[in-house]
Amino acid sequence: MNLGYILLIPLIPLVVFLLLGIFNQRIKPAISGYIGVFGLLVSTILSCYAAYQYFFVHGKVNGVYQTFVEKTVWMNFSDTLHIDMGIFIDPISVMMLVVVSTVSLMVHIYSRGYMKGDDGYTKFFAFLSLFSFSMYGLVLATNLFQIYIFWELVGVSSYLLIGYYYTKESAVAAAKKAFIVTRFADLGFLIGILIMGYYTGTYDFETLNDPEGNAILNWASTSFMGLSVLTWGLILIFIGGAGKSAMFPLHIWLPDAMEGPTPVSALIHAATMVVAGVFLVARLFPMYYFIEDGFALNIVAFVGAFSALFAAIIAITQTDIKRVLAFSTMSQLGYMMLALGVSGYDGHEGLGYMASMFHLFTHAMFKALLFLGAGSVIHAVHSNYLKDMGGLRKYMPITNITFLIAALAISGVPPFAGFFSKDEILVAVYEHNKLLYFVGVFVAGLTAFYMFRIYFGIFWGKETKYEHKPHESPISMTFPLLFLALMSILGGFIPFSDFVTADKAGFEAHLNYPLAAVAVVVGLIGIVLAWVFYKKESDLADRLANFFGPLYQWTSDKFYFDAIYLFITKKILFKRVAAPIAWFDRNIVDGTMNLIGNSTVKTSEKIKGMQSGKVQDYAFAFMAGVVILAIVFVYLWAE
Amino acid sequence: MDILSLFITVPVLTILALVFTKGLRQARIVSMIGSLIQLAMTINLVFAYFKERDINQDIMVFTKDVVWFEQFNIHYAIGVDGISVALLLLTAIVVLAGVFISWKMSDLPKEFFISLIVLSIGVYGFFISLDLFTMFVFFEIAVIPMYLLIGIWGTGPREYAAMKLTLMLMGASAILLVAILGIYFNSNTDGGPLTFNILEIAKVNIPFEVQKLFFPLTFIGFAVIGALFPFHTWSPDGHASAPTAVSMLHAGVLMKLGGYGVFRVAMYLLPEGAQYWSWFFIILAAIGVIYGAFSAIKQTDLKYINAYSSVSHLGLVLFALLMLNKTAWNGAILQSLSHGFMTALFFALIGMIYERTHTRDVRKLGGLLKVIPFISAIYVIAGLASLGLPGFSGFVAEMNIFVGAFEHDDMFYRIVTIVSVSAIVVTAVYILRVVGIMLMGPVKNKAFLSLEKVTWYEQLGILLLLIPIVGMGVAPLWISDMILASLHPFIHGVP
Amino acid sequence: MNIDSLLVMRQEISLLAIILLLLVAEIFMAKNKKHSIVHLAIFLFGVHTLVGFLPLTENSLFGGMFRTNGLIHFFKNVLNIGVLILLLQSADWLQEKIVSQNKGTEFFVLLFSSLLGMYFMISSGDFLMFYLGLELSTLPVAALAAYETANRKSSEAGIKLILSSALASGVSLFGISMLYATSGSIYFADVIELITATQLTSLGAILFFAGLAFKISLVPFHFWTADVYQGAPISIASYLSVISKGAAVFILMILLFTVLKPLIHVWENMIYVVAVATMFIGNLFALRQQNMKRFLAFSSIAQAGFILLGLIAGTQLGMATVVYFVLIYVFSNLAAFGVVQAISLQTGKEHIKDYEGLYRTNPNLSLVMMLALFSLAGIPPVAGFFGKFFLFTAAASEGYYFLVFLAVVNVTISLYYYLLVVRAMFLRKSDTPIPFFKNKIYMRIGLIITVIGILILGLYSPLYDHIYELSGNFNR
Amino acid sequence: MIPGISIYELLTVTSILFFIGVYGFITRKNLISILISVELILNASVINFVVINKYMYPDMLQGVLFSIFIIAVAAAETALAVSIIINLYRQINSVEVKDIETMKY
Repeated sequence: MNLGYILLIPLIPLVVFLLLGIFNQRIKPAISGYIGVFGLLVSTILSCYAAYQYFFVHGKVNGVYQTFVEKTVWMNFSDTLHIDMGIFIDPISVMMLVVVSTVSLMVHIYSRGYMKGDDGYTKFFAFLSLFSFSMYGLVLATNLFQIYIFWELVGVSSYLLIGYYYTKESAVAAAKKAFIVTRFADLGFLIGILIMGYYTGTYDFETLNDPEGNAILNWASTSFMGLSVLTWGLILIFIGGAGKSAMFPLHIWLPDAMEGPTPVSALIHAATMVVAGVFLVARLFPMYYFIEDGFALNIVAFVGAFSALFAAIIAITQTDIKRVLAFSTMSQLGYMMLALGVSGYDGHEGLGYMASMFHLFTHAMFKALLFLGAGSVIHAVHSNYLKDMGGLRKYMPITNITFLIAALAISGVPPFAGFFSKDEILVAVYEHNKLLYFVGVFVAGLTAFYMFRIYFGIFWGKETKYEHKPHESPISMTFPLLFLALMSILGGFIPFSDFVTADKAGFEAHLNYPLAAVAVVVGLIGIVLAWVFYKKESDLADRLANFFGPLYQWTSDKFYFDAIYLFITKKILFKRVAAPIAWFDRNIVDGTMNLIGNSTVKTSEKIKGMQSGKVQDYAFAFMAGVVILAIVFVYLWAE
Repeated sequence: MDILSLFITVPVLTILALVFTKGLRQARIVSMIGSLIQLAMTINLVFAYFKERDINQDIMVFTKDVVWFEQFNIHYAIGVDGISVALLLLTAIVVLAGVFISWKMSDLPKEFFISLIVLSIGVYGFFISLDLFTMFVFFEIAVIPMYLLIGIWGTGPREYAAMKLTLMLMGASAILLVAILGIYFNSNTDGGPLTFNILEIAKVNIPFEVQKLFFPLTFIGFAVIGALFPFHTWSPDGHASAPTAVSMLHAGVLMKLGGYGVFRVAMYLLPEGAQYWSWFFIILAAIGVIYGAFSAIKQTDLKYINAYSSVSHLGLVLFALLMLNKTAWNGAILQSLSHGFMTALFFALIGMIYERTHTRDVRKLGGLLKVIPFISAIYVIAGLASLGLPGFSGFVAEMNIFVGAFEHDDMFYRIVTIVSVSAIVVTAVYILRVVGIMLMGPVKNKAFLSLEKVTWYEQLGILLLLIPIVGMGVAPLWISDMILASLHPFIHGVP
Repeated sequence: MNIDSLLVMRQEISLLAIILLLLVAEIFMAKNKKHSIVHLAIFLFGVHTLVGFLPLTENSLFGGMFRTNGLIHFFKNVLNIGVLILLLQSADWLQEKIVSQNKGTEFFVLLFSSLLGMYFMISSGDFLMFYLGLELSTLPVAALAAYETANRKSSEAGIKLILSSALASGVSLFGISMLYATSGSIYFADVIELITATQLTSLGAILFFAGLAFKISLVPFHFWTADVYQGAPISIASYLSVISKGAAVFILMILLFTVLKPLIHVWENMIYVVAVATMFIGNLFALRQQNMKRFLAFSSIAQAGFILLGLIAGTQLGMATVVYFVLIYVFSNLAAFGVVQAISLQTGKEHIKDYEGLYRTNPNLSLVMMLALFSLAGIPPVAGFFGKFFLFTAAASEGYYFLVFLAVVNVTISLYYYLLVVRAMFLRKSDTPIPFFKNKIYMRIGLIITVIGILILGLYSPLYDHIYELSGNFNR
Repeated sequence: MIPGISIYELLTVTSILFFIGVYGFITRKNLISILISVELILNASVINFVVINKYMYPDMLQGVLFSIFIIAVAAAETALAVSIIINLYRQINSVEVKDIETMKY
């Protein structure tokens, strides 16, 4: 299949970025907005065409989706190791192309309304394009190093976009935090790559993932501290993924990242970048599955499950709607990880894998929708906090409807998209590990609860006094809402199991009615509870909060993780490490050097008495010298 | 006049021309033209080199050998391989940028530019010479002008800084002298004549005992100027006191002499000594990498921050050299180049900021992104480049170093590697700290609101440095292959 | 013994002729024309220097008491050039201070006779000739040191020099007598044959060495140096530090390499110790000097310590490098002293502090000074670097790596104090700098010659090769 | 050639003489007496030469000649020294060695 035009998909945003970046000052905002949108539009069309071509025309050869690779050497390390740049076409990358394109396009359109009148409008679109480019590069990566490169690039564009309001201290801090935390995770990723490269002699996904390949067959050849070195490598790589996907305990940057403009949160911190971690694990899935019988994979599963639960609990108590959404994102990502973690490889075994990808797809749609909805609300009331909202449904109907759809979707209520993907996940987990299954179900309930908590809080509940009447957002913002709402409704009916599976063969997925029923019931319970607590204003919620007391406090303070990290960085690293080192350098190392110099000068000061000016002393020294030399060299040293 | 000797003669002519100039205007024009010619020659050399390579597979090409002191068998022997070509390119660019940056050097301009060019002569000569003696001569020629440059045109405790820098570097070169003599008098173990010629010495195998004795001297002698811990303390003070252009040249080019010398002399002539000692020096280098990064976190003076980051980055160069394999060496050279460009760019920007705000204290600065967007934006880019972001030269170099270092078969080395890799996080911390405090946030000082915009010569200087950084970062293949190809012969001594 | 064999002593004879001529001229010169004696003397000596370059056959006279060969002849030329530069540099001083007191002629007579003494000393073939040359070269200088009769310091310098040198020559005579006792001859040729490494000869050698070490001002025989340099007229100080030191080094080298060769295992260790002591003491004292003359005195002591690195090799290589270094040292030190003299003559200032901001008022003088100091410190590309490097090479060729290491440590120390002067001239700004002044023609020529020497001598390699060949004469 | 007295006694005497001279040089307060001590040192070596010549190498006169020259030179030396001392005396009215320590360190 011809991949030439796929190359254009990442390149167009890059061109747009350079265009807008370099002529930042000279381009009129309106124009730059159009340029950005147009660029993305082209990319989107191409992606969809590529998807059509791949899934329905060329992709499948005797029942198995082929992998198409186009690559060229970018840099040589040694005769064997080298970094390639290229495009890697297989089901998940094509699927990701579609996801990224659609969401990104929607966000572009949305931003034209949301960011209107902001100075740095052009800059904003430049950064968005940069991000889209990096994200495309990431999903199309052909080898570990290429993915790492774009991994870093999405990281930096996220940094730039979070810090977009750079005059706000909090935004700057958040951006810094996001970058450094993910950077720390990437350290693990990098070391993992080094290990892979050293022990397998290649970075290529094709070679690494080949079930008959050397990497997978001889994983046991070298071991370190009881585990195969490759397992260590995979674990380290997963740390990288966990950092990007805000898995516990590297999640702390995600809530703060909400300092960025809302469209950014929708695009980067809900739909696309944060799923990169999931994508990474999926990309290396065969290795995770086969090496050491999926030891690393189990870690993925448990981390995912825990994060899902952890985040869901915190989400209940947050009052900043964007933060609620942030934690919900984290929780859903946990779901995806969990699904991957419990998945098998071939045939129906690979249900979890499929489900995870499916959920990634649907989640992208409805979470983006949620964020954009929240954005339009915030745009209307100029605040992030629930207390400033309420009863908005009559002011902004479209937002209301779309938000409701999204909420239903995420709560897994049929027939919305979330229902199908979540159901698949739960089935997969159920087949693998009952405990995790219950966790999953519980989280599903919590999800429904907190989601409707904010839904009711925003659109129903008592009306707060608005200094100026909120109004529905302009078409440029509502159109994306509607479109995404549509996707959240229809998305579920895509027969994912035919397209995206671990062994690329595809299988017949069918609803597991009892489990589905359970999930739905739990979801509904959550909604009902939320309805009881928050539909009409009542002090039930507060009473409940008081009932839990300290526990509630903990959760609303996110279990003090920020505090812990702050302690480690500020108190330990800065005060206990950096400061002493700086002191040591100035006083000990530099001191020694100065000491050498000063002591020389001092010595010369001390011995000046020798030159006494008395000719007789000179004569004495003269004779003494002679005598000493004589004694030493005539008697002592004479051989 | 062969293509390489021109690299010495053109600057000399420039100096002669400078002697007859009057005032700043003429001086800067003349030196600009001089360094422009030099840059043109370098670019020409790059192409000439590729053409020559196709037909000539010697270790060194464009070689020229003139007997100088017959009794000692001292020759004026010059020649280049891919590595020296790359470093010459670095030098030419940085020098030209330096001239642009010191466009407004009002105090004793003529003398300033003359000393600058003298320094560059030393560097050019060092990179092209194949004879230990001439190499040493050029080394000292490159170092000594620093005293005047810092002492006369510097700021702050300039006399102290200049004296410290000069003495430490000359002390190192003195140690180096002993080592060179030691190598010289053992260069005839296979019965040939004593020689200073590197290529000749490389052919004979110097006895292991001798290598064991002289490798540390050679290594330290060169590594001090490469800011090896704990001999790096001249660099922060020196950089802080030096005028902008000098900091650029010094950090950008002069400190590279260390890595290059270690590679060309210590590693190439004393490979077994290197084997024997690497574990020890690798620890020092690794300490330097981490330690420099951490010290940079606590600094408040921009130049100090940059100086310590240089300690960290150049520690990485020595670290890679000691790993004794091609990939790491390639990384070391690339790191030298990329650090050269980046740190020069940093110092240029710091100079501009200092000129405008009259302070280098980050705590006093803030919100510059709003008032001088161009400079600040470039500063952000430079920062991202130096924390090793893909798409910039730093990433390419560091990846080579880490991959290469990890290729080492000894577990100890790989663990040390992992330790030093963690520096990339610390680097991110101190870079983003500065960016956060200085460029972002609200404008701290009302006076900043009326800062003058960037001027054309400043922009030229910046672009000169930025283009190679991005170029190397986006398309590293040609340069890294050029270096790799030149590394083949050097690997021989290294098991 | 015919007349043309007497021409072996050509240089001595012509110098003697000049001395007599000057005396005669003194008689027939009108009172008001006295100052022209300076021009005359410089002219005559210039001619003498040029004539000196004519080739001279290797030969010996008076049964070997007097001998000459290529190297000796070359070295005499070096001394000539040095003295010529010295005269050029001190011409103005003579005109203003000395001739006015009507003591011009004596100055030249004393100076030239001292030089004559050195000629005899370095081409001496036996201990008697050597002793006579030594004394003849020392005594007039003592007189010259005390030449500014009105100046107390000058007399003090004179008396210190004469007493110390008397002691020194006494000691070395005692040593010579011991050597004579063991060998039974005072002719070098015979001594070489007969001498053996007994305790008596070693003792004699050491005593004898002390006498010469005094003239070279090696530690611990150096104490007179600083005081005498400070007190004596600058031109005399520079004469002591350059010419007489050079001559003494040369003869010491020849005696060690030829006559005392059998005792090598004694004197090489001794020189090792003395060299280390000299370098360290000289440098440590130079660190804290404020008076330029004292400063240069100690720096010259340190330089003497470096010279010993060449001596210790005891080979043709060592000999060549020593001569080469002395040649370069002559130019470098004369340049430094020349600048000091020029400034002192114009303003009477001799402190390093007074030099602050010199570059901004007198750039050329400061540049000359900087070149001279860099040459002394051994910074390429000026000549001093090559001199030092080759000395170290010579020492290393015999395996004295540690000594070389100590030497380079000292090079670094010395760099520090040389840079102190550079700092004063270039870095510092002063409220009361030395005002701009133009030098007279003689001084300018003198300085220019030294500068050319400093710049060329190192880079021009055939010179060294020539010296190396010549020094083969002694190592046949 | 003095009968009954071997070279050793004589050489001992000269050595003693030498060190007396040195001692005098170091301890005397007066420049003139320091000068005298110098003479002692020189004379010690003069006697040395003569004695060695006479006792060990009687067939040649090198030592004796040498001693004559030494005496001559010593005279010149003394003359010069004395003249300088006189000049010094003119300025400071003293020939004490402690008065010539203005230049030190």
